[in-house]
Amino acid sequence: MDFTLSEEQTMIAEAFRGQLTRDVTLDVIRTQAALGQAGKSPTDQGLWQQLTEMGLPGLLIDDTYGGAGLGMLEAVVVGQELGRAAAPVPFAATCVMAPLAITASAEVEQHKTWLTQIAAGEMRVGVALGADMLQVDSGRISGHARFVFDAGGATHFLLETGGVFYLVEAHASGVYLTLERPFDPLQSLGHLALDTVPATPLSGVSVDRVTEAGRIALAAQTIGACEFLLDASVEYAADRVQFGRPIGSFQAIKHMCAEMAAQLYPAISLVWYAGYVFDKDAARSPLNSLLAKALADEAGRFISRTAIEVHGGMGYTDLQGLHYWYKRAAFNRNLLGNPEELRQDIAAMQGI
Amino acid sequence: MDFTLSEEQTMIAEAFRGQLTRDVTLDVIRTQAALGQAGKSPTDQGLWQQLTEMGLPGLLIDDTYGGAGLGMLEAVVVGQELGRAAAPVPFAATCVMAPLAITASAEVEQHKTWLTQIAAGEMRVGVALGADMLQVDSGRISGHARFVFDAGGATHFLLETGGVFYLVEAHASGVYLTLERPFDPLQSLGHLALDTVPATPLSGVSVDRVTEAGRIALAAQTIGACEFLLDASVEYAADRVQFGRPIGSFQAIKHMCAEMAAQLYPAISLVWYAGYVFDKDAARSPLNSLLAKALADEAGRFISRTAIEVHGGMGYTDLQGLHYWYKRAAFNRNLLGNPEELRQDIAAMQGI
Amino acid sequence: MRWQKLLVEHGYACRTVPAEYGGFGAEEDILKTAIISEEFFAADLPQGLNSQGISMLVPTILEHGTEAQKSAWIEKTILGEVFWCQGYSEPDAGSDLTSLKTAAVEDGDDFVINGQKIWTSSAHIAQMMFCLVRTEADAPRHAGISYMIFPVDLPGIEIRPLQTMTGHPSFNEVFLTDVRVPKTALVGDRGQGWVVANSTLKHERGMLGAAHGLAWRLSRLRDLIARQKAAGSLAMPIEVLRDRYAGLQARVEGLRLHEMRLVSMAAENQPAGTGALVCKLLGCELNHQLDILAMDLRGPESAAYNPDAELASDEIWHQLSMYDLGLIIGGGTAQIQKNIIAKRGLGMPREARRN
Amino acid sequence: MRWQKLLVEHGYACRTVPAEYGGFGAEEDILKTAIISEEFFAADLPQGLNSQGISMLVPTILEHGTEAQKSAWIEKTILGEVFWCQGYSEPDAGSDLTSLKTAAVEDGDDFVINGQKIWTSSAHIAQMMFCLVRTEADAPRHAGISYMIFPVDLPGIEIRPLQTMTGHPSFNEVFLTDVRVPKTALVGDRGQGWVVANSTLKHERGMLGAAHGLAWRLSRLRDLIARQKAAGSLAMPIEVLRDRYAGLQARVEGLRLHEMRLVSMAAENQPAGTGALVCKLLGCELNHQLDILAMDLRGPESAAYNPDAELASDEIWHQLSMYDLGLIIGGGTAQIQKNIIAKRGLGMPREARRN
Repeated sequence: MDFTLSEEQTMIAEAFRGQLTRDVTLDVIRTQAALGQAGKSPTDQGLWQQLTEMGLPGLLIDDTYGGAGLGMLEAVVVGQELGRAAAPVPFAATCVMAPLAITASAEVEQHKTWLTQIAAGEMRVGVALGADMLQVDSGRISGHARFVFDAGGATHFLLETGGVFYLVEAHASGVYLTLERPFDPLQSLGHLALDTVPATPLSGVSVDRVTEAGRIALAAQTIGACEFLLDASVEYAADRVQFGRPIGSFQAIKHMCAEMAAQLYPAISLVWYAGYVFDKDAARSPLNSLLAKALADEAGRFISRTAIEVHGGMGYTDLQGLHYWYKRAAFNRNLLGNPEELRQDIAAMQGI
Repeated sequence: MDFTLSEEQTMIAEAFRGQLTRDVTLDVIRTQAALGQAGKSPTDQGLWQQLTEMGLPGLLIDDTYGGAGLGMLEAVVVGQELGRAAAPVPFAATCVMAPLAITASAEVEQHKTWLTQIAAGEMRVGVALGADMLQVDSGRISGHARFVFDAGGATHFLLETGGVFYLVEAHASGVYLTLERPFDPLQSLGHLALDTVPATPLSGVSVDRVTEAGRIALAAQTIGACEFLLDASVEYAADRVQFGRPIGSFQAIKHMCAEMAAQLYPAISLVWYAGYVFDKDAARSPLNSLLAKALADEAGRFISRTAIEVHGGMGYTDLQGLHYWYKRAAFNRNLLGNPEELRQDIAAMQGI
Repeated sequence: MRWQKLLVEHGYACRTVPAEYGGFGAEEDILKTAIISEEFFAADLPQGLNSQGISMLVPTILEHGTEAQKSAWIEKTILGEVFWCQGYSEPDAGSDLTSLKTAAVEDGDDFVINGQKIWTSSAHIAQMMFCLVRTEADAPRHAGISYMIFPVDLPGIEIRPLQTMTGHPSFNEVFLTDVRVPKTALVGDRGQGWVVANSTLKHERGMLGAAHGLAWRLSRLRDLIARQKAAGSLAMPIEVLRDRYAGLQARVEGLRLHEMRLVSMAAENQPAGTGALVCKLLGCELNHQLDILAMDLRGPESAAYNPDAELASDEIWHQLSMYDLGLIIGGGTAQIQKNIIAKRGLGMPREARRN
Repeated sequence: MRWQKLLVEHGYACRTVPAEYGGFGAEEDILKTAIISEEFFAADLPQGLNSQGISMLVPTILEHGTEAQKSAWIEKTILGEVFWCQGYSEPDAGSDLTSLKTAAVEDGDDFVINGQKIWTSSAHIAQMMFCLVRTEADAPRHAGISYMIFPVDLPGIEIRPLQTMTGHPSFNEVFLTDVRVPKTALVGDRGQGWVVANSTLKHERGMLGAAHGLAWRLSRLRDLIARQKAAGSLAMPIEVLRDRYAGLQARVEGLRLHEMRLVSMAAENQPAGTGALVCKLLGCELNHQLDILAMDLRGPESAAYNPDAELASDEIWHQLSMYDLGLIIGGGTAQIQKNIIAKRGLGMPREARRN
């Protein structure tokens, strides 16, 4: 691996950044967050349409099915931009975990239909892993699943129980979805109740691989949010005047920003590398994805808190909207294992 | 409890501080440290004599036997002064643990002889707890004991094995003492090999109580060392000029000192309280002594490192001698349980 | 209200307010105050109102107010019949109050006030405001600031809730446009507002504030752990959790005893020195750390958020964590606190000033 | 020495030094340098000398030296036949080198030097010194500083070992009394010493330095844990240990990959920006944290100290922890590093200067 981004990867990042900077204003964020807070889907449909045209949901899907056929590192780079923008669109489940799971399944007919629909932005998939309150009987699934990612506006749900993935249609009878009020009001989290709903099993899909991919996708968004928070802090500190000079001229504020930078850079490199390794060196991917999410989560906690502190009272209000990025980092931390859990796995994996 | 020191306690502290300020110069420290580093006893005999006259070894010994008959809080206050001075004299074992153990033993004749000798500064006792490589047979003890505190210059050793304390004479035949090179070269730590040495058992002494007392005594020295390190840092920062002004005028240095103060004050209060509770509320003492040592150890690590940083390169050399206090805090941290072990006990004790 | 009246009558609240103004008239005795506070906490009894009016306005009026001001406001305030809000901070004067701009211009027997205040908590439920305004436009920094009290329903006063990260508008912006107040609104002399406002600080009970909230959080946390252990749903490894819990407990216990020591010192008229200055910094940080431990414990449950959660619910921790982060910033950020500890407490040299 | 000669001949060390001065004469290729470094590390082969002479003096002479200086010193230095020590810091010029006082006064064809240097590592084994002195007494700050090279056995030079907290005199004080050096000792122009010294910095390999030491510590630590687990003598609870180990491993791995990214960026001539500035801060801190974890693991064993411990021994951690604390301070304290990150990297406004 060349340890920095290729020209193509940089172009992808810049294209998404340009689009997101134009479209995801603080007004858009507030409007969609109000929906999310009310337990509705926070996805901005117009934005989703735009990003679909840029290839967002098809990033990891083979070009035979209308996707871009790119790799996890490209998905990381895009996820980072989504995090930087606090974009109100689904990502980890719909654009990463579901396409990978379906691609990995043995039934090629499934590939064709579903992947084509996902790449076209028409099929949106909420995903739940380790849903152990589900039972499957003669092709029908019943029970409960909590913490279903990207559940708002989903047309399908991909549910893993007992090591097997099942796809169900969101509009089938017997599907009851309640959206939680998520801590990040721009992402969505659902609670599903299922009553003998027809379910299509996917065979041969590795739960571990899908989990790794999900962790990397969450970490990518978190480091993107951190980049924004650092930039915003440096900028605010240059503008805000107290005691007759910009607060950024005070050593305390300077050092807070320096520490944010020091935590951010290694986390970015590690998350990129986890994306690279996921495709290129599957044997090292389990460890690397754990390390990457654990580090990104901790950087996220430190940087988001410190950014609020640099902004003082203004960071605590909604006036600058900083808390949306704070909440993205905190939300991601709690899903697919918090750092305390991940670190135990890291150590155990190495026989410690 | 009045949560601050009584007039008498303040007077004791001031008396010891005065004496130690006069006698424990950096030259004295260097001379004694050279002995300690060479694996010899670092005790300054003249100082020990002086402090004995002020009542140091008899602090906790009943006045019937020539002691001062004071309590653990007074011992804490004195230990704090010894730590503040980095004094090259034994404390935790000889002045706290041994007198308490002997006082608690059922045989009054032992009290009389030994306590009188300890109070007179003539009997110095190295102590080892949990020495599980010892066997006792027909009144004679054999085997090994590591980490014997205050072993240098000891006339006797008090060894606990299997819940029972035994006193042996240092000069008895079959006693082989090797002094370690201790990290704090002003304290001493020994390794004992014993070959059928006559041993007097002490009956009815609680190992837990002696352990609690030892922890409190170590914590007292640590907070004293921290007080010194903070004072020295503030003073150095006022004197040292770089970039045309005293480094103490830089916010970074200011905030480092402020954080030291913020960690120091609660640790002092908690250690004082542990001393008070040890005598006045034995049921709460196990928890309080754990909390006090855990907090003092962490304050010690943070404050000693930060003090070295404030002093820059000068802190790293022997020119200011700051490292003697750094080493006292680090040495104490490792004995009678480091904070990681203590915190597990704290939680377990409360059913967590 | 009745409870408050009972408390005041028996000297359990506002005990040092003179009887002529509706108080108990006791001598200042910080030790007794602390004991009462501990006992009420231990018995789980509400300790009566602790509004900004009682903690800040009443002592200020007692020290600097006119007889008319004392008679008019003290009794009503301590009985909870009148609520006050504070108008100190402005958008450009947060940590640095000396740069406040809200101006009061003399006009006959009145002042006419124009400007904007921010972080005005409880302005929406208050009847009265105590406020710092600039009466001498040209005076530098501290000079030229005056302390005034007036009703918040005067013409020209607009109160707008300020949305915060918790989802609750716990603060307000207050816009003042040609607000006319009589000169009798001044507390203390004109231009002495800085001195008047700062004199309140020594009455602040903040010193004793931290320990109860921390103890409450610790006990909630212990309860949460027990329930999660029982349900097998701990989201972090047990020893790591033990380690963090016990480490925080030691720090909380240290702070609690340190505060008790400060009370003892005050009771003996010993100067508190640096020790008194570290409490806010530590208390706020520890609250936040305890909140965060609870969130980590709850794992994926913490991905959901209920802004209307009850205080007794497990869903409250997120909100507390943000509220406590706000307190780390509010009333002097942690950085300002450290400056104060270093300068006032440790006597370290002042920073270079602007050229 | 022979190993070093072999390495240099095959271009595994000092590869960019021109062949005429005894080097391999390769183009600068930071990627190849990094690969060689990684391979040597993986194969556990010594990577040849990495003295201050090779890393700092040689590139400086190559850029600013006279032909005579190049011929005289470069080959001898890279082959390890001549060792150098650095004379930059002084007792009153630590973080702030512009305030250095050691003066070189012109006297015929010579300069006569008087002053004191400190933190001069390996002065006791060096034959030569590169040094910053003030040649223009009245010039302010940077101006008037010159860069000179001279033997350390000249009359008037006294080297005194400086005792440190580790118990090892790894640094020296160098006293210069009427030391006479010829004008040919100047490297670059008189008064340009600041520029000459700073130009070395861009050649510094520090960028790649951290990862190897960190990886070595991690692997030592893993080995220590395994042995302690086997012996049942872990001095801290296993999950707490796991948590700290894994957290540090993630940070080390992040820094390693970040450094590789910087190498890639340099290879593509991309500016490194802020990213390059965080390495020293992180590397030093992580080393210290790993040392401390090992000490905590050893529990009561860490109460003993052997200042003469072998690097391969478990007794080494104490010494490393102190040495690494020294590195946190040395070559710009962590505070200075943060200033640099904020100012040069993030472009934050400069501090208020003294009145």
